[in-house]
Amino acid sequence: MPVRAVSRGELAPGILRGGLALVALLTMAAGDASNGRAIIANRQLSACLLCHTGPFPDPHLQGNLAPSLAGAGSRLTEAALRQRLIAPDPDSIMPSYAATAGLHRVGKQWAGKPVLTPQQIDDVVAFLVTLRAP
Amino acid sequence: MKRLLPLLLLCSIAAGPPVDLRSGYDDASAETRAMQDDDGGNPGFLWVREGEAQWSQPAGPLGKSCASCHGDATVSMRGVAARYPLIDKATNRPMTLDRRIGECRTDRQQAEALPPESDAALGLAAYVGLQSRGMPLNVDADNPFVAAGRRLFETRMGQLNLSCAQCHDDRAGMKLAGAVIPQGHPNGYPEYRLEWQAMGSLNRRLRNCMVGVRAEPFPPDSPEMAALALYLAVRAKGLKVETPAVRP
Amino acid sequence: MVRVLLNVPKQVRKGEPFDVKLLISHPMESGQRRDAMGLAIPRDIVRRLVCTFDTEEVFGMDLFPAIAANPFLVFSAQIERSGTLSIMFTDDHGVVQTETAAVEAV
Amino acid sequence: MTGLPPRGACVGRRFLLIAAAGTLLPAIAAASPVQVAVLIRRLIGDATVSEGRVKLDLPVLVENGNTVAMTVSVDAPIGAVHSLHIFAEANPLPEVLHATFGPRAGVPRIQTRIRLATSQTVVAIARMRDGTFWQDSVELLVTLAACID
Repeated sequence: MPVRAVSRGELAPGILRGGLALVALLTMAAGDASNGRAIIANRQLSACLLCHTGPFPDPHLQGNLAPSLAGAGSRLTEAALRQRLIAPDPDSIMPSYAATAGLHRVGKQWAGKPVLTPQQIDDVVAFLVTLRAP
Repeated sequence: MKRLLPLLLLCSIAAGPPVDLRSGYDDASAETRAMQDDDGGNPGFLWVREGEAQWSQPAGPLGKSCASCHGDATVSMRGVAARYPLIDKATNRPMTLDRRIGECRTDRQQAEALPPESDAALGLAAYVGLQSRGMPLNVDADNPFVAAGRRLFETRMGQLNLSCAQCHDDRAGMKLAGAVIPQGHPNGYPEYRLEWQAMGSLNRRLRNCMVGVRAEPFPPDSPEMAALALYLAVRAKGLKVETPAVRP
Repeated sequence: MVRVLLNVPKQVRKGEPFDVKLLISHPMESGQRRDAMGLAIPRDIVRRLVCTFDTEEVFGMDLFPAIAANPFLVFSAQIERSGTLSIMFTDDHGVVQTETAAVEAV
Repeated sequence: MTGLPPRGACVGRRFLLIAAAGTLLPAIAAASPVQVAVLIRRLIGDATVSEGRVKLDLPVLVENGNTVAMTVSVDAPIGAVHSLHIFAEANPLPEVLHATFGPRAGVPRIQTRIRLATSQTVVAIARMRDGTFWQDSVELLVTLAACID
């Protein structure tokens, strides 16, 4: 899993609020949280906000098919968040963001490609852990 | 399964086809419903009038028009759209109304095929569909293609790995990107979509959904499209034909 | 050929306002869109619409790309005698089209 | 007739917007309230605009920005209104329509359908034959933006 230094400036504001969050981030694979936020906010790229709500602009354009992303970092560990992106519960509507196999009739344009790259998944996870319950 | 049961009850997910049928009309905004309700303001009637003109327009070497065989559409086509798709006697396969009109054109009139989604094709389908407006969909469900269509409807597909059923059976009424998910009934086609700023067929709509989940769409005249259209019509049995419907 | 649905009452009362309802089949291509290849789709809109009753002006409108595809318009007219109501419009190609309806005033 | 073929990012519904990521439109500059203010100034010259008399009816929550039902009416007797002017502050081009009422016009009221690129304020100005100007505006939320602009 790619690990790289994260500068203070790259961290989303909430991340330094609690020492715990900082420790958690430093001890685990670090993605780029601000890029993770941008990936989620980019509907065309990640499609997250079609199903999830969360602390993002335009709440009226967000879906309610899945739990809110707000507070995700408090409800789930970093490992559990990563698991949901890579190997979600097969009974849920959540697609795997890493899978390239086990899918049916994937369009030519998308065949053999995951929804997000491993680095992008790291970035999204790095951002999600910063979403703490108030 | 035991472990899942409480969850299923809690979320009322995987509910199967809707019992309480809601037309897309019921989920549209008041403004969109008003647009459909007024024939003078429903843009679908631009295509209906095109179809009406086509109906008596001779085509092909025989110089035959639709009217040459079928006479007055307001009489002969009454109720027809409510019975389609049906199982074609010659091929023993599901036949959609769009395809039947296309076949009439190429086989009976021996005229040049109408391109799919052309104004002429949509117009004829809209004009024929209008003759069943207000009549309940009543498609013959006694054939194996219905089950085949249902399987397709419930098959997850595409890079986003979603089935039609996951949204339109299990989550109808919830919001996808801020828009209400309708139950997904075929009772208004061809219909005018604000999204398209034009009239379009059920084929076009299904293709949109499939491309949306990043899947390879079934070809327009494929057995899969026909089976899916058949299942959708059976699933919507009793809903009134609204052609030309207006939808967001 | 652009199709027009013009809806006016066949018979109206003298001096009493009535609605003129109009649907025009037109893409109203805004000139702001690009096609799948990334090329700009040229602007193609109905620019100007004029309604006259015989020779008298009833209503005129300049349209911009912000008018929705297949333009819909309702406005009001009033007449003192029977005559012909006509709608004339011009698009970006300079094509002029006229649609008429006879209205009887009683 | 306008049975347009599917086009780029405008082909489908929400999901397709994702699918079409590769062919998305570049961001197009929007107009601004300032631009609209300039256009209105050009229209009214040295006159002032008062709130009232003209009524702009638009849904506050718009289902699809491609086609938004709009009614504009003026509380005035027949013959008293010279023209109506509509502006959309955040469309790429802020002008929506200019309508003039001739001698045979009836009640000062028009109904049409417009495109709104995004959530924004729409302004209606009525010019009366007595030289006064009146305005109304509606701030609305667009659920699904028009892909035209």
